[in-house]
Amino acid sequence: MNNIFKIAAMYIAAILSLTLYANAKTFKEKATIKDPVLTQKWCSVSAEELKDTYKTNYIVKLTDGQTKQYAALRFLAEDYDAIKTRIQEILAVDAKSQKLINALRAYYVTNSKAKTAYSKFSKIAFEKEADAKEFVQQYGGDIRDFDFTLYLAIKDLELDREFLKAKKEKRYQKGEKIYERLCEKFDPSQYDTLLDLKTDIDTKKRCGRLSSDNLQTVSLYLWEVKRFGDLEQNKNVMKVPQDAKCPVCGMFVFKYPKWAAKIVTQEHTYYFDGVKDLMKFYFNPSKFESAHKLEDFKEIRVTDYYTQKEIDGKKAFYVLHSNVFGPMGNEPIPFEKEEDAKTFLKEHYGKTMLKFDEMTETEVYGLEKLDN
Amino acid sequence: MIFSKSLVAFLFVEATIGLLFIFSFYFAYMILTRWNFNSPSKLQYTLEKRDYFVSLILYFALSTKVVLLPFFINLLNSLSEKLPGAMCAAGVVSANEYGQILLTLKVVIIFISGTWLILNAKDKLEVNLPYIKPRYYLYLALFSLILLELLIEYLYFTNISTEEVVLCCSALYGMSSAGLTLPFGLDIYGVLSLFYATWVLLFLSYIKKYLLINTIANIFYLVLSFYALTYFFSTYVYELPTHKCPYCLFQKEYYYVGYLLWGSLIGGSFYSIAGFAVAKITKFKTDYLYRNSLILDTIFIAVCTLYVVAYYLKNGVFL
Amino acid sequence: MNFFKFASLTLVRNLSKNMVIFLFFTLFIFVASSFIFTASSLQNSLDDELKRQPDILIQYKKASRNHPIDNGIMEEIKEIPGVEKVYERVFGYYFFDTANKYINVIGVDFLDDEQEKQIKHLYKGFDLKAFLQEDNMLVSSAVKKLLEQYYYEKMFNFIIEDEEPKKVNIYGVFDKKANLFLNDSVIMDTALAKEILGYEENEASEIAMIVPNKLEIDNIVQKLLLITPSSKIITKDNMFKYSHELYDYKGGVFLTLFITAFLGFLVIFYSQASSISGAGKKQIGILRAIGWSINDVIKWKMSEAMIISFVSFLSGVLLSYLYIFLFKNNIFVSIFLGSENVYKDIALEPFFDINSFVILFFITVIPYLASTLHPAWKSSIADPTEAIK
Amino acid sequence: MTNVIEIENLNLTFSPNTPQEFHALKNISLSVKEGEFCILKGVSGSGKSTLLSVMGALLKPTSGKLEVFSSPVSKMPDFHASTFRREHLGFIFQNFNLFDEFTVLENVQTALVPTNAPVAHMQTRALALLSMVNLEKKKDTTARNLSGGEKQRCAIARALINNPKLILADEPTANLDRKNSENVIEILTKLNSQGTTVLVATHDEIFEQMIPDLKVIHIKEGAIV
Repeated sequence: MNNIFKIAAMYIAAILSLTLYANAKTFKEKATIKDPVLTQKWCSVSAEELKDTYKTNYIVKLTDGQTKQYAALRFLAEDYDAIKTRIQEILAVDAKSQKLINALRAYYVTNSKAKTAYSKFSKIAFEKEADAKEFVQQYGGDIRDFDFTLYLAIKDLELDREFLKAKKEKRYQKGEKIYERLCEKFDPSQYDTLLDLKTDIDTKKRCGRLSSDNLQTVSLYLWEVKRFGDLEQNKNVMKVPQDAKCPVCGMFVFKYPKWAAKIVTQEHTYYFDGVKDLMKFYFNPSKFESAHKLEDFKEIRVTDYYTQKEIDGKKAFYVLHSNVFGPMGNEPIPFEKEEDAKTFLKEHYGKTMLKFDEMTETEVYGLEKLDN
Repeated sequence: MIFSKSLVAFLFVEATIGLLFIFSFYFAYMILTRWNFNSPSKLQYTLEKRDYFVSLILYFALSTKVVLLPFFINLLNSLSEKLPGAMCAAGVVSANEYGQILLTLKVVIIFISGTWLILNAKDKLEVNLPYIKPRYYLYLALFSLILLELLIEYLYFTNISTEEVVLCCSALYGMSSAGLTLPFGLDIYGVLSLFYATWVLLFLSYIKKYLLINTIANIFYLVLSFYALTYFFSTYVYELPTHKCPYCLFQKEYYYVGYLLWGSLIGGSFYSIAGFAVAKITKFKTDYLYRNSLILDTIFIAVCTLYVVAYYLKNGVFL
Repeated sequence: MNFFKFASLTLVRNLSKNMVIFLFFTLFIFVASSFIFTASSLQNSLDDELKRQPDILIQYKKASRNHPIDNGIMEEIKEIPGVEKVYERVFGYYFFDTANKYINVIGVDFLDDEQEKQIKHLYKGFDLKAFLQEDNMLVSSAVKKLLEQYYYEKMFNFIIEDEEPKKVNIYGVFDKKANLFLNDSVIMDTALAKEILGYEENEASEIAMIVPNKLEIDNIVQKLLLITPSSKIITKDNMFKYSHELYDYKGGVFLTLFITAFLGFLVIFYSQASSISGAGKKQIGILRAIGWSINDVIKWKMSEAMIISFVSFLSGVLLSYLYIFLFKNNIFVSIFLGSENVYKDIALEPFFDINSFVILFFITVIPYLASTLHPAWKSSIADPTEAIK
Repeated sequence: MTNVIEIENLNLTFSPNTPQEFHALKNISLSVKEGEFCILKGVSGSGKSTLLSVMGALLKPTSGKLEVFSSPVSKMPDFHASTFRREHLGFIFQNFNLFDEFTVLENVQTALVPTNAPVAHMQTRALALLSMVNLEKKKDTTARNLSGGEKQRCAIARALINNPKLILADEPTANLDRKNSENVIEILTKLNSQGTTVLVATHDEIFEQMIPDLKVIHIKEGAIV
């Protein structure tokens, strides 16, 4: 019996992984030829290592004789407004032969299933139409000309920025650490571009010896965070005093840090061992011998289920009637991101997802019924 | 099959006791069939001496079993580490159909061997050993139970699979179990009031010396206590309204209070039942046994109540 | 005077007669408890180490051997809700040819908070900036000694196939109390470790991840299976379980052997105790004549047995505690860790595991007492007229 | 006056119905009255020790009636027989039968071990008896290092620890010189004068020489003559 389950689980996993594989075939963008043409080491916009995504590289020759090289079309698009009047020639890399070709005459495969590093929707250039067609056969997608592809790239910029943002954010903390521990202190706002900043750090050895990855990390941190102040440190685990008791059920809250929540008023902070108790209190403070009114509740903080960090309770998303139980049984389970809440809802058989304002007292007390 | 240090040691000690019993069985058999107190024969004197050996073995077996019972509980708790899904002994006990039987059997064996020893002491006080026959019939019962226990232990431990997922206590007793299964169709407050009422009955029947009523009430008390402890008092020990389990009480996090609670409860029932049995078989007064029983039962109810009161005093609310 | 006092007097006044059994018993306890002390101390250190480990590890096995894993999957894993951090780990054995020993090379990203936390306890007063400026490594005191034997005082040349030897400076030595599982290890930056171990840039020994909410681990494992179906996924719980099982299994096997040996001892003891000497019979005759009952004699004999077993038990345990935790590199450590690649510089952390000693008590004292039941009874019923004749 | 010991038609056969069958006691009938000083005379092997053992409930007779202080001691199970022995009888032996490795004080207290008497009580009682037998100064001496006379006095103190009403002595003077024998007999007569019944198995003439109103029972080959 046991084995049947095992086999079934493995079978399902295998099928799922096959479909997943078909859906998102990774397309290796890294240069595989011996001497890729690099007019510079790093991308003019993102300062990323160019050879890592050489197959999607672009080189723009300007009328003043200057050249700029970009890691991908999306960075060219980002820079397009600044350079569009001065363009002399645009060269793209043929994804097949990895030779430089005239971008304007190339064939572009857009909207395929191939994943690239910097863009949510890949746009891959080919010199010969036959190569493009072959690629479409493998990955799907449409064949377009340069103008339309550039138009698409500009249109997709917002989405791409969003796409990269999440990845970048995880690097900031490390960037901060590198800066604090390894670098001499200097003002990052003195540079015009990220590339200048990175080049300066590298040539002047401002951070000593660094791996290329770490160099990029610290540059990104300085450019995108440090220039505007220090890294926000509010993403912390909620601190619960040892003697704080939940005013609703009377249990010590520090014993259940996974579920801790609090309401802050002018005079007092109430701690709860779950959002359910917090909501009970919130809707009817007088029932729990509190003189506070609804409008006294300045701030509501809850613990995000996935990250276990303290988040703003009023902006959070709550999943109800899932199969995950807190210390008080069924709980509204808080998430900072709507996407996370939706994933959780699906995976843990939740019934509803509500925002803070959408929750009602009956809904909260309804969690205690055993008939779910 | 599951394998661990504690298990090896446990089975070894159990086997040792079993071996001693088999060793003593021949003597016991001879006493049962050949006993004739008035005969001045050498055989009779030998049998009298052999009686000492049997009682020595029983004394040893009982003391070992009493020490071994908490060790067994601890063993079950530690085995829960190896079973997927189990958080405490609850899952291990329910891993197959023998677990519950084995636990019950262990308690029954302790009850019988304890009664045997009290009977033995009373017997030795008489000049003509008048209770030797009932003692050895009881021995026969005990002997077969010990062998049965060994068999069930073997079946139990060899039939625990380390791959099959067992139920955790929350699934067996808690929130997500298929509804509370309380006896007599009562709700938990019904059980509680009955529980306290039974204690009053115990107290009164002891004062008034209605011993039969006291013993019956004690058995009733044992059953009610199981439900009251599992579904009500344990939540105050865990300080968690959703955590209902009779086994987690034995864990370190709760200061091993389970040993005190279950120990006093089982001890209380034992003294009452032994008191009744001894009074029936011999002419001795067994008031002191009933007194011990009442003391232990009272300790149990007091500790349980204290948890609730302490929680209320500390937190100002009930769970 | 009670039975215990009386028994202790009879034992002490006849010390020479009881010495053999006492010594044997103590020796047995000594061996067994040395084994237990070593095992539980190692287990405890391992548990401590495991606590610092990440919540989930992914390894790639080929023919059950660890194989480099493509770190490209990290990007996908990062997207899983509930995963806070994903990082690669690099480690492997470097064969130090001249010494014919293996050195465990561990790569650590010192700039990552999580990984720094895992090794923080190893060193104090460490200048990260200086360390990263050049190819540096931290070595264990045992490795330091080994390298010194071959005149590598300040640096070591790692031989890499088809390439120049890689010169790595010895930056420092782990603190004395460093974990004994790192006894044969050196720690360096991940990139350097990859170079020395011959890993490609996109390869790692394993992928580790941090999951803040432990309730989600099982769920995440399911998703990881979708991403890399052929990999081995190990959760922290698995690691604990596996290590406990391993030690418990080893312990169980040892215990079974021990019990067998101990039974042999008991048989010898039993046959010796069953034959009551003339003097013994006379002693009992006197006691019976002055009013001792059969039961009283049994009580006395059992008290003697208890004193012998308790005293032997305690002295055996005490002696082994002193031996195991005061003497470095005792034989039991070698038995456990194997002496092949262990550099002789191991001191165990004192640790006392009560449960193991309850077990030891059960399998020695109780059988011993059981084996004295029959001799005690037999001597108690000896003919009391012996004393009068 | 009541009979302390009453024996009628007592028989004891060792290994009955075997080639080694041996009739140790044959049809013995006798009685000892309270307060009597009585000696059982006979050569070695005549059965006097065996008879003492039977009276002390250490040996079970094959048949016949035996009552000591009106209790059927031979019918008692061990627990009662031992208690009876402890509470009513004091045994004195030819070889003193002390625990050689124990001190005098410890030897005397040995008989009290099963009673669970409080330590202080044991101590005072033992010391009082030692002073009676004039052995107070040697209380911490190991029994091995005592002279024969001292050993026997120590043994008497031990026999008296429970204040017995009947003393059974088996050749108490056989291993002693004249002076020590006299000493022992003096103690015994002193006890006798305080109301203790004394029964001595001996072939030593000294008893008849020293004690005027002595009851003498002769025993030969297991039978009273």
